[in-house]
Amino acid sequence: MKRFDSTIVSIETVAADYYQLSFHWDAAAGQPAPGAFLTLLAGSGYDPALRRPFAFSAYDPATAIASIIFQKRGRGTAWLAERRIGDPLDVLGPLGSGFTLPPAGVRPVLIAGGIGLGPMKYLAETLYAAAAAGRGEAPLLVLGYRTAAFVPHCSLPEATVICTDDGSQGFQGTVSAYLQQLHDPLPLKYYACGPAPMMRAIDKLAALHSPSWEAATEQWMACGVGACMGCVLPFRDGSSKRCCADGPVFAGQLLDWDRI
Amino acid sequence: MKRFDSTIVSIETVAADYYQLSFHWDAAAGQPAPGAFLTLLAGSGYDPALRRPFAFSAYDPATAIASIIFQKRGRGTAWLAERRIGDPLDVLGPLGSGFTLPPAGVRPVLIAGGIGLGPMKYLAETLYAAAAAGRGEAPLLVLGYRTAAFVPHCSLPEATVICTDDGSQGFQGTVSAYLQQLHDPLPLKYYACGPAPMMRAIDKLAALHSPSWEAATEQWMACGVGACMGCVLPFRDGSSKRCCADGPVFAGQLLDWDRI
Amino acid sequence: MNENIDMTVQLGRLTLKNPVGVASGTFGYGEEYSALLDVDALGALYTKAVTPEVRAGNQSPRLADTPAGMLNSIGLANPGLDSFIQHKLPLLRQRKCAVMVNVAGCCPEDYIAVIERLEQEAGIAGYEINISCPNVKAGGMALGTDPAVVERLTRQLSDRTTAGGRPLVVKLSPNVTDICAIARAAEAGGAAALSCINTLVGMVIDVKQRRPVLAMGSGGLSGPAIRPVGVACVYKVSRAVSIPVIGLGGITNTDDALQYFLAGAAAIQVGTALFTRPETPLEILTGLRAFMADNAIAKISDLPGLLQS
Amino acid sequence: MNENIDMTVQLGRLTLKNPVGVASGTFGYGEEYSALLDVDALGALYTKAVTPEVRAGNQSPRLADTPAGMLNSIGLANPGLDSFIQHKLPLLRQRKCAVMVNVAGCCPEDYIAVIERLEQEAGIAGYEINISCPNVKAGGMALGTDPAVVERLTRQLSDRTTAGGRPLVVKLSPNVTDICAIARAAEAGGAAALSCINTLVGMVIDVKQRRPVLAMGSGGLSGPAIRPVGVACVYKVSRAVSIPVIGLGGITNTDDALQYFLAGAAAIQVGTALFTRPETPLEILTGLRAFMADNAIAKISDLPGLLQS
Ligand SMILES: Cc1cc2nc3c(=O)[nH]c(=O)nc-3n(C[C@H](O)[C@H](O)[C@H](O)COP(=O)(O)OP(=O)(O)OC[C@H]3O[C@@H](n4cnc5c(N)ncnc54)[C@H](O)[C@@H]3O)c2cc1C
Ligand SMILES: Cc1cc2nc3c(=O)[nH]c(=O)nc-3n(C[C@H](O)[C@H](O)[C@H](O)COP(=O)(O)OP(=O)(O)OC[C@H]3O[C@@H](n4cnc5c(N)ncnc54)[C@H](O)[C@@H]3O)c2cc1C
Ligand SMILES: Cc1cc2nc3c(=O)[nH]c(=O)nc-3n(C[C@H](O)[C@H](O)[C@H](O)COP(=O)(O)O)c2cc1C
Ligand SMILES: Cc1cc2nc3c(=O)[nH]c(=O)nc-3n(C[C@H](O)[C@H](O)[C@H](O)COP(=O)(O)O)c2cc1C
Ligand code: FES
Ligand code: FES
Repeated sequence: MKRFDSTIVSIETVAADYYQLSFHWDAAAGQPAPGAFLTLLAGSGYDPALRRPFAFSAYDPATAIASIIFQKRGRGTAWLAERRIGDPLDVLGPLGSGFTLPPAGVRPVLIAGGIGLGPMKYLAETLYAAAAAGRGEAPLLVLGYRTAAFVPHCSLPEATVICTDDGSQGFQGTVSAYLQQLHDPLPLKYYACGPAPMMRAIDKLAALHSPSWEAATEQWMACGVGACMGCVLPFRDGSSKRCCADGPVFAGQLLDWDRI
Repeated sequence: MKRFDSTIVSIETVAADYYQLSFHWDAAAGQPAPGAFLTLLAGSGYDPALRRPFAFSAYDPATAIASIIFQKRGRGTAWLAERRIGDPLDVLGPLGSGFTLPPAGVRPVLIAGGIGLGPMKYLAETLYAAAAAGRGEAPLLVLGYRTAAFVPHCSLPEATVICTDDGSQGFQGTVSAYLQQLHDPLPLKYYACGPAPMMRAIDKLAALHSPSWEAATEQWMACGVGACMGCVLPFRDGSSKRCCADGPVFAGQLLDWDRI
Repeated sequence: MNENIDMTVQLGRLTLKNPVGVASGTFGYGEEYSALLDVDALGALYTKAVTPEVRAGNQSPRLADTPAGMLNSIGLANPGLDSFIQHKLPLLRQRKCAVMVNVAGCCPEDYIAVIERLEQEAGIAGYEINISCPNVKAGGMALGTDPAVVERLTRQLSDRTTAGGRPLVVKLSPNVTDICAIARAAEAGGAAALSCINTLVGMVIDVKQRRPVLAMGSGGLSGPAIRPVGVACVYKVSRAVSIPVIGLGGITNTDDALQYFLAGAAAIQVGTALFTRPETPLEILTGLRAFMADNAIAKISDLPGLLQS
Repeated sequence: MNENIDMTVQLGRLTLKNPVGVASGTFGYGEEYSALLDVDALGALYTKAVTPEVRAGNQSPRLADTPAGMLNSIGLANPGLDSFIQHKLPLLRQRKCAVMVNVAGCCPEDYIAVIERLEQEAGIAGYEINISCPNVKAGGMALGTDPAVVERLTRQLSDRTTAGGRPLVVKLSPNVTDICAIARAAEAGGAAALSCINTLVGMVIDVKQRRPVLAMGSGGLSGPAIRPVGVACVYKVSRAVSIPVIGLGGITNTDDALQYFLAGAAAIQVGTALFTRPETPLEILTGLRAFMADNAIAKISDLPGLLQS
């Protein structure tokens, strides 16, 4: 974990209002795992004062280049979207715990909606590489969009299933609808990241198909390192945990999705 | 007077921490006179919230390109210094009253220190053009700097006198020292813009050599149009006037320089 | 634009044609900005303070830049009551927007003098009583912080304005322990509406020169920086009283204005944002209409009811 | 770096090795940030609040972004006194900076319980009494706004700490009409120092969702936006009392810190700026030393005297 001044290597649009941003990583900060995140200063002064958190969408140890995929939503991401190659970038990370890999013989099913794409893409690529090296099963990546126009045109693993609500590309229907009809000889383990309604639906399906699953969560953050207690999420047992330091990846079945 | 979205045509360093910035002028705003100013948004959001005032250093009616010369001092001018050709610029102007031209047979002596260069350069070029057209006398432009390294390398009228404290370029001494030994067959009229200590010195000299003179003044501004009463300057008769709307050019002998 | 949208706001017996006003002290007496925006399109114009006597205001510098905001220590610089009537009112009378005269002073007699005299003049829609100016030691601050004093002053003034039908708007300061107590006191004294908030007390020190940037030392903090404070005050005050609350403090765009309406405001004012972008009030007016059309909201007065809790 | 510069600060009988601390609630109990800055180099570490019982704090969302600042409604989320002593204090004891425990509660008994118990534990340099937390209805706000209550509480606590020699620092809220009255009350009650300021009350409304961003509705405003308010408070308070004042609110760099020292502060704390740039406190420490060396200032305690007026 380190705060450092980086430089932008590339920035490109991958779908309407979605950007892929790559920048130099400081090896002294440690290697980011799939599911971990970083925070960026999203302005040139102290407005905004709060850093913005993003999940890693890729990390290449050979070149020490890290990437995120982000959506333009408010003033911070609007500022980021205007950056150009060579611009400075104030980076803090890696932060948070990553995903745990599934036991042998279990099929990892990676489910992403919206800005959930980044962490799932990184996890998928990591699992593919592991499977290719004989460690674990190849993952299945399931992505949900409203319509074909929103499907990002960045490199995706071959076995990716695209679901569109209107059927304009891939499977017609939601990711849940796809998962409901999915048949796999192997037991499944869900990994999911996406908007709250999707996560609630996944939680219901997981009870049937993947009793233990992993959710990459989001919560407004200030420190990002566990100090401010700002980012807690509610759990079914009534407790709460910090998204940044205790997560952002949690056992999905433990979270109280009705209160998120 | 108009607020409009402009585009930067050029931006270049003219001395250590001094920049010359040119941008498209909206003709519907009206033509800026020497001594008038404009305000710029010096950030991308509302931090800073206050626009920054700058005097025109040039205006070319043929191309409708306006220029300023500014010094990097704080956060607003630091932001401006990072702009590039083609970047947008939020402009409001022209504001304030300009200089009045001297009567025939009177030599205009234009004195500038530091950021006073911009308005004096514009006035000098206007007076040269007028003199060339047979209206009025050619001006004498006197610029003061600590040392040669600070002398701006932008185009300057031929008859410009550079004074340096250390004598590394031109006349050795302050502008006041130069003015004290200046001999001209014509009666003089001073026009001055610069830091307060210089203006106080000019005021003393003017009492001897230019009983009526014109000062381009500065004061922190909020509205720039006369509405907020924020920018008043003290006068010898005990009254006060708004720098932005009643000035920024005032009869120098009326201002209370000891309280500025 | 949907013509069926009702943008009118009721302040006592006064109807404002729309809820967007410009804040006292940031718009002079309406002359200076007329080249930059259509003053007649505003719902209301709140003038710079008027006091019985001419006032030069404080020493310069009177302005300082702060993070996402500014400080001012103008003081109550104004030409005085007579000159206001002679030189400013004639032009103001021709405006098609409601002219709300901001009234200030050092003691209750000052306020009474201004109001009694202005009650005889045509072309004024109402009064905004500045009991909260943090800049004049003898006046504003002391008057605006004690509920009993506020109630008495408001009653003295409302006794003199009720017959004429011009609403008395009392402008509240956030620099108090319990703004709701002051709000209730003003309501009890007969205020037709409240405006909320005036500036916060602040100071900036010039580290190089080793002295406060403002000649006065401290001044009033305004602009986006204080918007969360203003929204919180409007939320509390609008629940503490049953008269309309006019929200202001750091409004720069339609979303900011909507925050105030959802918090409970009946109308809003734009101050510091005029300095950044003079066209802001009219952009907000357009934005509010568009928001209401898109969300099928018929009346601006429906907005406060839409807040979920 | 000039080794003759005296950076020490005296708070009652406690000497801080330098004037730069980290603010309560922004630095946890000193563990989380240790990878990002050298905690031992700080002058003081003010812990997150400690209450007698464990507290979960408020519902999420507890944070909101504001212009040049932020809102928080963490509440007094903390593991409680026993767990603090068992799990947090052992690590804190090993720190080479002064550990100031921030104490909070709902009633005087809560504060007394925490202090009496902690007086028996080694490794604590002093206490910061949070009478000003605007988030817990029953506690902070009510206690910190009445001078008589503040004086009584401070006396009850100072009676229990004076023998041990640990200074009692009372932390003031800016959400009051007269902060100097509260400051004088704390001084009269035996406070060794004051810290100034806690957050301002603020609210942000999510216009799309039509509800406050914070689950609690309102929260505490901090960051650069409030710096002018903090500087003004320190200026006033340091002139109203003769005990040291610790300044905080929106400090992001050496110049901001110098504003507070020139305003009258004996020491400072960095809060929200840690979130933006974690290394801020140590950069300020280096910057202060450089400023003092450049200006031939021998003691940090000389700074307040340098303000021109
Ligand atoms: C651990 C973590 C990982 C994330 N990974 C990604 C990612 O890979 N790609 C991506 O595009 N986004 C990601 N986000 C969300 C991203 O941080 C926000 O979209 C961003 O901060 C918005 O900033 P803004 O200034 O543009 O928007 P603002 O103007 O601040 O807000 C715009 C909208 O975004 C929401 N928002 C802002 N910050 C957060 C937040 N921290 N968590 C949830 N909602 C927020 C607000 O509620 C608001 O509706 C992640 C968030 C977290 C906590
Ligand atoms: C009518 C007028 C014409 C001007 N013309 C020019 C010009 O042609 N070229 C140029 O470089 N500058 C000019 N200035 C000054 C210029 O406006 C300031 O340097 C600029 O606003 C500083 O902004 P900043 O954010 O960089 O500095 P800040 O961080 O805001 O301040 C840095 C320093 O600049 C001083 N300063 C800031 N604003 C003003 C101001 N309005 N008046 C006086 N001092 C100020 C502050 O006291 C401070 O010491 C003019 C000012 C006025 C009022
Ligand atoms: C330069 C300036 C002058 C002001 N003068 C007055 C005044 O005379 N009377 C008054 O009631 N409020 C005055 N105010 C306060 C504003 O009307 C308003 O309450 C405050 O600035 C908050 O709104 P804003 O953030 O939109 O500016 C003044 C504010 C500024 C910035
Ligand atoms: C997330 C957060 C939590 C806080 N928790 C506490 C607390 O527990 N006790 C306390 O006295 N102050 C608390 N504060 C207030 C800060 O200590 C400080 O007074 C305030 O934030 C102003 O300083 P700043 O602008 O540098 O952050 C908290 C502030 C923040 C931002
Ligand atoms: S963001 Fe501070 S604890 Fe998670
Ligand atoms: S800047 Fe507002 S009156 Fe001059």
